[in-house]
Amino acid sequence: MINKIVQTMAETMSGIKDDSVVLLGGFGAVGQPNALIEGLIEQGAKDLTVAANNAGVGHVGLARLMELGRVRKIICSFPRSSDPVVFETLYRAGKIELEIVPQGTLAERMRAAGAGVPAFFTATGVGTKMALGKEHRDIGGRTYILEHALKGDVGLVEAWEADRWGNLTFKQAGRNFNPVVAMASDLTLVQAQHIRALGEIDPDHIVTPGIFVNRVLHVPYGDPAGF
Amino acid sequence: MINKIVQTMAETMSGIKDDSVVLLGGFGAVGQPNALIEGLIEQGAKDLTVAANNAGVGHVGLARLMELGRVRKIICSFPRSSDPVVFETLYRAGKIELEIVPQGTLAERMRAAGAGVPAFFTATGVGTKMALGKEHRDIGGRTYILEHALKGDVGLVEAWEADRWGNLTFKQAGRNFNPVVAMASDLTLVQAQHIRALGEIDPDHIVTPGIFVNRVLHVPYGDPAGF
Amino acid sequence: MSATTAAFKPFTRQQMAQRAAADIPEGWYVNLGIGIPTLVADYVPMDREVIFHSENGVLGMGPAPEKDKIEPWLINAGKQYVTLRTGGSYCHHADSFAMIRGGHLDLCVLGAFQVADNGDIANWATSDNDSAPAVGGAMDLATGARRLWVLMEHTAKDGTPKLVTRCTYPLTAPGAVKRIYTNLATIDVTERGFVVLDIAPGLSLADLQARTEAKLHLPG
Amino acid sequence: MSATTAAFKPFTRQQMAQRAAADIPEGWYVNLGIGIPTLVADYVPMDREVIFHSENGVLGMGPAPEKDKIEPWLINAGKQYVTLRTGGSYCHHADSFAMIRGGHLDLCVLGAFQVADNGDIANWATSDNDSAPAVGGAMDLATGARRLWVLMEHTAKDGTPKLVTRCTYPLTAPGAVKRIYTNLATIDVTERGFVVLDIAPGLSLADLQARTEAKLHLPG
Repeated sequence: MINKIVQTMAETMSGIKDDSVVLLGGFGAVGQPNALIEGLIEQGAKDLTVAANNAGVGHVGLARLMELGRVRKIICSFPRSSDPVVFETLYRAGKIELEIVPQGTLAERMRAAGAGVPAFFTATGVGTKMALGKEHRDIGGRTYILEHALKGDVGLVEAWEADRWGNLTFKQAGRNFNPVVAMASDLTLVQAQHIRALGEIDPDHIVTPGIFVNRVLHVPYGDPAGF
Repeated sequence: MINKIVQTMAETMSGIKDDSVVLLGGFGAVGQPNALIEGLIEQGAKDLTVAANNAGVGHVGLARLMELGRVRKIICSFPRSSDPVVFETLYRAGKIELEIVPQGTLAERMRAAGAGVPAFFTATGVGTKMALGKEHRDIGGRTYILEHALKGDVGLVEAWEADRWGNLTFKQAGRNFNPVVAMASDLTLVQAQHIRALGEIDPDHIVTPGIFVNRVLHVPYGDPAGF
Repeated sequence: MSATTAAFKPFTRQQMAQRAAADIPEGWYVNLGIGIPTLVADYVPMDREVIFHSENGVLGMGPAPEKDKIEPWLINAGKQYVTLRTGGSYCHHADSFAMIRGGHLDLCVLGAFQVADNGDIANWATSDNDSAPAVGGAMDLATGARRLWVLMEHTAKDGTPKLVTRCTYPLTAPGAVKRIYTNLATIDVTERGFVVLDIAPGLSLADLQARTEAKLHLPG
Repeated sequence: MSATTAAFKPFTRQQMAQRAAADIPEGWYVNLGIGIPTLVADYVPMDREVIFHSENGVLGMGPAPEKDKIEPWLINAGKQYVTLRTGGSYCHHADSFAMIRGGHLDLCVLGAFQVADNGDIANWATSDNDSAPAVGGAMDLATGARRLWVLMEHTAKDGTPKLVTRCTYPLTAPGAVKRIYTNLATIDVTERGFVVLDIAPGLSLADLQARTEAKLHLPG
């Protein structure tokens, strides 16, 4: 019997190596896999490259991971937040590398990794400093730049429902980056608010099928709070 | 009040021009927009380029459109069928152009058109005659070829449910090419089995949002039959 | 500035938003950027159906909820609580940006630091040495939407013109802006450059030009 | 052929399918090509959960329905009626092929016209002048799945070897095949070339070699 549901955080996090590329779901506090990020802090992997929309708030979660010196590079679209002190301190001190990526390019690069597309052309960023050093090409009378897939060694995902095959649903705007992180990552780890019996989620309503999921941990934390 | 639901086939088909690229949803008989294809036959546009998974069966639908000499070119993955006589006769007589595309490349080219990606690299077809004349590139130690977006001037889609904003759901394997055809086409026309009141479809369960849909015609034809 | 400007009455932010809202027809799919552009939604009456999109996978966004009706899982790209209109839907980030980048939005309204009379927009970083530049979805929106309108103050706080001949701040997108709503005027960006559609009451064209780096034209 | 071959008993299609099915562990995501490969599913017991994928957006495909329980909207890529297992799901074509092309399938099993000992497979057209070649999803599957196995007759009907040193038919994918199940043997495709894992009862290696164009090796 396939059972992707694991019982402990240690089991969820097992096998994450130093130097991994870690993709994070979530947008603001909504759909953010906070428990898994705490688990990663506990687990100990270092020299990580972390891709997420933001670069952490306050001194918890991703900010804490950075503060502990475990993140070598951040790939994100928006490093500002209500309290970006950890990131900004490290960045000004030259202790963390930053790759700024337009939000849509970030999402599309992850989706590309999941779909077997190693590189694609896009108009976003043409004529701006995002295009510096990138291949340009005119196609059908418009100029585009080439962007590359962003594959995760590990993906951390927050879901609303999950079953033992790893099928997932998301709640409202909690969907955001989570499905693309799941498909882009070699090892996709999920924290789910609700565990459902197999078949309980309607086959037409499954958003991320289990083929993109490796392990599921039940984390019924309730509602997101604070950004 | 937005109302994408139209009452007649003539209204649904209005404005389709000669020389259009027409994308068809459907796989086999399932999810195939048969009524709209009949409507297109009636409407009269010619010199069409039609992209679909197959190239027609018997003497109805797409096969009939070809038989009437209205299709200049077929873009498909699988021109064979249980009764491909029309296509094969035209093809052998040199009266129709054929572009064979691997099925996944066909779907991805449509999705790319919908997502603003004019071209992308893929491994599918490398080392085969599909790669002839195409740009090759080594990325991360593997060889890929460049494929281009396939945009529709018109997309014909079959849906299970639709509302007046054009939000759609699909039934089981009836989903297939329909959502990518919808997003890839400038003018997306939908035949829907069921018209729902706005809000009746759960916002988490809408598969194709109305932003990808222009007109909806109520065609409650029942179950697909015959391939 | 000349004495004639003493009596003029700049448009308020609400008036700017109202002015832009009046130009949005029913049925358009619209993304409103963070900040002043968000106000535009307040001036589109609910019975004129305009479908608002938010980058984080919300299509058909409605107004802010009453305090006791907040849905903690329903935020917009500015991370404010919002509502979903009847007919709205959710999608993931790649699908949401496919709507933007695939040219499916009729309109995007953004704030800006500078707009040049060739349509260039700079709205994400004020210098090339910004300590941690944050672009978010601005480049995708500016490049991908069918039309880009800008809602901003006509000049910076120190009086420096924001409507320029060439952006000095890092670009968000070249040649993208179609129309600008400021506290002093509404201006189209055309082949000829900036064309003034209307001016704040009491302000002369000469006075508007004095606050604008690039040449202003009249319609026709 | 030599006299020693008179007594041998080729594997039936069912035995070939059974042999392949025995090699599929629980938890694998598997796409079975049209034709003989489809039979493989019949020999995976329901309590060994293997998740079958069909190109047309069906994940978790179950066996053919009883006649009176056909779901007219539920077909596989071969356009046969199928069922959906508990836990299965539907998706659209681009998502379905993302599973294939993104390397998410553990295994694909295809039929073939020819397989070369470098792993090349030809299974979609028998000549470069095929009147209307039909590739379907074969190239995506052969290229995208983590492993490609082939299930086919060992020789063509006229006795021509199908396990060759170089495919003469148009390729589906280069260097893709990892294992071949034929009516005469099971063969791995390795760095050394073809390695024979087992042979049909009564058939000698020499006789198998006589029916195979490329050199056969023994394991180790």
